[in-house]
Amino acid sequence: MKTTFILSSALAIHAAIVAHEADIESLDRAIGDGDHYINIKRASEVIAGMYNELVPLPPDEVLQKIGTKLLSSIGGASGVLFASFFMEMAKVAKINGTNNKLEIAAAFAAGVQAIVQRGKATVGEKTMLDVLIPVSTTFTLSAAAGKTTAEICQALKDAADIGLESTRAMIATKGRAVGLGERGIGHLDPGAKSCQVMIHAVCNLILKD
Amino acid sequence: MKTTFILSSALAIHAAIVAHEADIESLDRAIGDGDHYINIKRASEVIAGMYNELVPLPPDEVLQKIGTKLLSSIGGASGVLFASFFMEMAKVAKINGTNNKLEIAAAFAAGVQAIVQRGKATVGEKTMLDVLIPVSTTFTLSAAAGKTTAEICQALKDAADIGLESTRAMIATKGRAVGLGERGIGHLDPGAKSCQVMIHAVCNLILKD
Amino acid sequence: MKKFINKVDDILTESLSGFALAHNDLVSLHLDPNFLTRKQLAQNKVAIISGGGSGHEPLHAGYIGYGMLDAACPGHVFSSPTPDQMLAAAEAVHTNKGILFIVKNYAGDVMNFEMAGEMLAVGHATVLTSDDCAVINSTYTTGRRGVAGTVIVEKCVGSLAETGASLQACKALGDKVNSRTASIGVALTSCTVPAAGRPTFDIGDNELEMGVGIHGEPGRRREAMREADAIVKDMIDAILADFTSRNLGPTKNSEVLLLVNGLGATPLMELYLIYNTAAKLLVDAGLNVTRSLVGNYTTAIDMAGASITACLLDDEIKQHWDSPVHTPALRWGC
Amino acid sequence: MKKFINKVDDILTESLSGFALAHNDLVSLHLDPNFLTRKQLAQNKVAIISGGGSGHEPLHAGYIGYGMLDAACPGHVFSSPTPDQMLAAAEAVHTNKGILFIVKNYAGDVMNFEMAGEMLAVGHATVLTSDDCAVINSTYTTGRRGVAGTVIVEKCVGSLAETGASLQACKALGDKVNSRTASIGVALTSCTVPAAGRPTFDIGDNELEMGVGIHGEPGRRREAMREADAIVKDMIDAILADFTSRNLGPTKNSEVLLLVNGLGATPLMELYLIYNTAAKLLVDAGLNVTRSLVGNYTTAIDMAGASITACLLDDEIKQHWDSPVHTPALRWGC
Ligand SMILES: Nc1ncnc2c1ncn2[C@@H]1O[C@H](COP(=O)(O)OP(=O)(O)O)[C@@H](O)[C@H]1O
Ligand SMILES: Nc1ncnc2c1ncn2[C@@H]1O[C@H](COP(=O)(O)OP(=O)(O)O)[C@@H](O)[C@H]1O
Ligand SMILES: [Mg+2]
Ligand SMILES: [Mg+2]
Ligand SMILES: [Mg+2]
Ligand SMILES: [Mg+2]
Repeated sequence: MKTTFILSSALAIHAAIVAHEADIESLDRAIGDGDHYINIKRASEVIAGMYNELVPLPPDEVLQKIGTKLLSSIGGASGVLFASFFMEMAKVAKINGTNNKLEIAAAFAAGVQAIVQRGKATVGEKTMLDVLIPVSTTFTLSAAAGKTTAEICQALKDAADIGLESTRAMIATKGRAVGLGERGIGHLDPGAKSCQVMIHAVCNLILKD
Repeated sequence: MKTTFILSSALAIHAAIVAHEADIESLDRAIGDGDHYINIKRASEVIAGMYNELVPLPPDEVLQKIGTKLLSSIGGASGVLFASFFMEMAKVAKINGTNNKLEIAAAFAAGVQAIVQRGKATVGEKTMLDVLIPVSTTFTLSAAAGKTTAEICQALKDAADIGLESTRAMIATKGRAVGLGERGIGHLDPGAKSCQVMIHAVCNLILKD
Repeated sequence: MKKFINKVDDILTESLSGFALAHNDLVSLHLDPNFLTRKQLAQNKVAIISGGGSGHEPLHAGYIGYGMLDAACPGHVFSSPTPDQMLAAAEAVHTNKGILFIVKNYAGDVMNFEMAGEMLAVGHATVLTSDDCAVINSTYTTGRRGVAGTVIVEKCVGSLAETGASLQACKALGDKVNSRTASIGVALTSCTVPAAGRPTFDIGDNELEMGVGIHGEPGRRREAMREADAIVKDMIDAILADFTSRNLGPTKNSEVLLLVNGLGATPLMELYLIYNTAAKLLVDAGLNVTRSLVGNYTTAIDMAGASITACLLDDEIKQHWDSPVHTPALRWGC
Repeated sequence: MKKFINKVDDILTESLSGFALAHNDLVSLHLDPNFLTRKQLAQNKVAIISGGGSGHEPLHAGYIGYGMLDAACPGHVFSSPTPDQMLAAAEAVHTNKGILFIVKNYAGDVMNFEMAGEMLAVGHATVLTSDDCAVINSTYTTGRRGVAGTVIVEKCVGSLAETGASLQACKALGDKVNSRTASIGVALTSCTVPAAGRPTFDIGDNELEMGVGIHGEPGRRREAMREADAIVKDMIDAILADFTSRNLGPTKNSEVLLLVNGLGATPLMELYLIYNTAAKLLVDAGLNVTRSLVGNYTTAIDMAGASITACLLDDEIKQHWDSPVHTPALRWGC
């Protein structure tokens, strides 16, 4: 991974989150406590605000700093989970990274694994992992299969969409929506939605290049 | 005064108050604390509920019982003032009253005087007295001048209307509306309004007979 | 109107019963006529009795107990209690030292307490509280309202009475505290009198009522909603101007008690934010904020809004504010 | 949204500053990372630290002081605090006896406290509170929420810690109190997260949300508004069913602490009315209500609504509930 890639992804994510305010916000109001958009926007703003500080740094330090910063400034479930994601990616990322797909896929998988470990959830519990796990698997497999960048990006976006949509029928067994039981059925998970938005944002950025 | 006259007046007043709920209620919400209609309705209900108990009693006892009951069950400014009104009338009313106009006018004047004494207000302070004092004066004068019942009733209704309307331009210097200062200008006084409604109710009752 | 009630007519009795049940170590409830007394009646002291319309909870029944009130008479919502209530309360709690009524200055309350006083055989006096400085023009100040400052008066007088002080001394302290106290309130929403079933006044989403009364009476003016600091500045300015107009100073380093009071529906988070600004403004004005109280102490049913009260302290007032108190709503030192 | 605020981003700091100023005899505020501690740090006792999203005031900072918490970490409104806050608080207050975290059971809070725990050199343990019995189906009870019962846990554990008890003993008591406590809330209106600027959920003029969470999370069901007695009956039934399903009895004459908690915008008059009905229903069920608390103790910002909490007492819990406490929001016995 390269620092420029991380930072331009961060900016693209920030823009996409803001553009999807209405969708994301309404979901956490429906089955959570209404702050997921606020948390996620604050997080992406915080990262955007670190741009100048991060630009000269190698990718592992960038990821580590992002993770630590998120850990100490966002709070909530998503704050600590995304922080864990970045802090774990930092461990795997090479100091002088390339934009090698397998390398990035491995780092992504490590990050997702950190979320699994911290939150003790898995696919099917109506969380962000219902997007992140299938996206990660698709990424690893399609990179290994030597797919083109465009093919991979399209596959990731599709996986994210399907993963997101799968949360609609689920009864939450992790996170704040657990309290709802069956009343949550029919609503998408807010964390899954924001992850889908972020995956799209990064893939679209790559596709545009 | 006769017991039957007092009691049929009370019932007529009760009906008239309820019929004017909207007018009376909105006035105390505008320049008071919003409860004048509730107080006055509760008072007229309480009296209506005493009907069977009062029917066999002489007029002075009826007035005394009404006053005492109002004193202990209504509260607020209007409760104690109307209680004073009835308790004072009771002192003046004859045990075996007639429907003599001068006698009734004198009792009414005594009642109004009790309100003046209890509340230390006079004409021009934006209170019920802006209706009651001119009505009382008109009553005494027109009864002394030998006017017919119909003439007196009409004169009393006119005096009540004029008195009520006069409160519109006033700045309150007694009662809860004092706090408003000039903001009260343009609003009628709720106590003046309910008194005007009661005067009309009793006069109309007499005119119908 | 959405409230936790059964029948509108039963609210008061049911709520008072719950209050008496929850605090059955401290208070006794008597119904018809309604009044509450301390569980353990005090001996050989001036009996302090307050009362007023309901809807201002915890005022007054919440202040019954050691170091504060001996009895309270709750009226209907926003309607003063009636003389028979005061007479029954007086009968229940008076000792040989006389009775002090603490009455908020509203025509209805004043007249009903006056009437009770006239019927009362026992020696008595009355402290009228009139701390609300919302009304500017002094010609109208006969009608100056008693609001949250009443809590300070009740606390201090209650403390003094506990020492066995005379009726005259208790009244003098009450009058002094009142004369050194100024309050002003602001409403963001109207209250709803349950029996009326709808808000007392209409107020726009971008409006506030400056100088509102604790019964939802209109105040100084209706104005555009602004940021908290600007609102609080106007309130503190009004209080300071009131002190000045009453020749109370404030002189440099005067000590002050600052009470930020919620009107019913405003959360503590906002009350503390108001306190933060108010305290700083008082300090900027050269005052020394040495006593504080923040919370819902004199409410207007379910109104969103707050009032600010400042009381200029002296050694006597400080001593009686600090002394132990043990009531359902105010407790310290024991 | 009409609130007493300046900039939405400054609410927390300004409110905390006001809180620290108003209670500068009791607490010290540290900013960035945000935490509050007792003014006089305690010696030689287990340090009790709690924390959680803001918006539940007086929880948790209002419970800092003798006999209760040593420190509290406030997060953003409805967002758990972050590990650096807990670490800084731990650093400030720990003695040689270890640290007990009291954490309401929400994914965000649990994970952030866990992370802090992993980074912490000092010995520590955690009590997770999970008193909310709104969710019926036991398959979901991993997510059972911590609500107003947390106050009882903090009070009792705080009392035990004051005696010099071990970390293990404090944790055991906290777990025990939690295991004997059940709560359920009901909302009449939504709360409004200031940064969101609009109500979290829509609710009709004739609806209530039964089993609502203290963050406005949906509850058991949306239902038609009814009279208070009927609402309270459903709540007490839910609590009793929860006790039964946890094999806690209730047996005849079990003593119970009844807490009727306002969610922010519901006046005391209604809370006492609820208390009245709730207490009677518990007595009807053969229980003995011997301890009470009524007021705003664990709020949901500005929500109109209330929760009922019952804690099955034993001698140990009673002793620690009754012992002296001196905090901004809870004070007795000293
Ligand atoms: N244990 C968990 N594992 C993975 N994701 C989780 C877990 N708990 C919560 N989440 C995710 O976090 C999202 C909520 O985030 P957010 O609203 O920011 O935090 P909070 O729930 O603390 O208010 C949920 O929609 C869900 O996707
Ligand atoms: N001192 C007074 N003298 C005469 N009438 C008064 C006085 N004070 C108040 N009133 C009358 O009482 C009316 C208000 O009555 P009400 O709303 O029932 O009582 P409250 O003001 O206690 O809520 C006013 O509109 C006014 O007419
Ligand atoms: Mg959330
Ligand atoms: Mg009125
Ligand atoms: Mg009234
Ligand atoms: Mg949250």
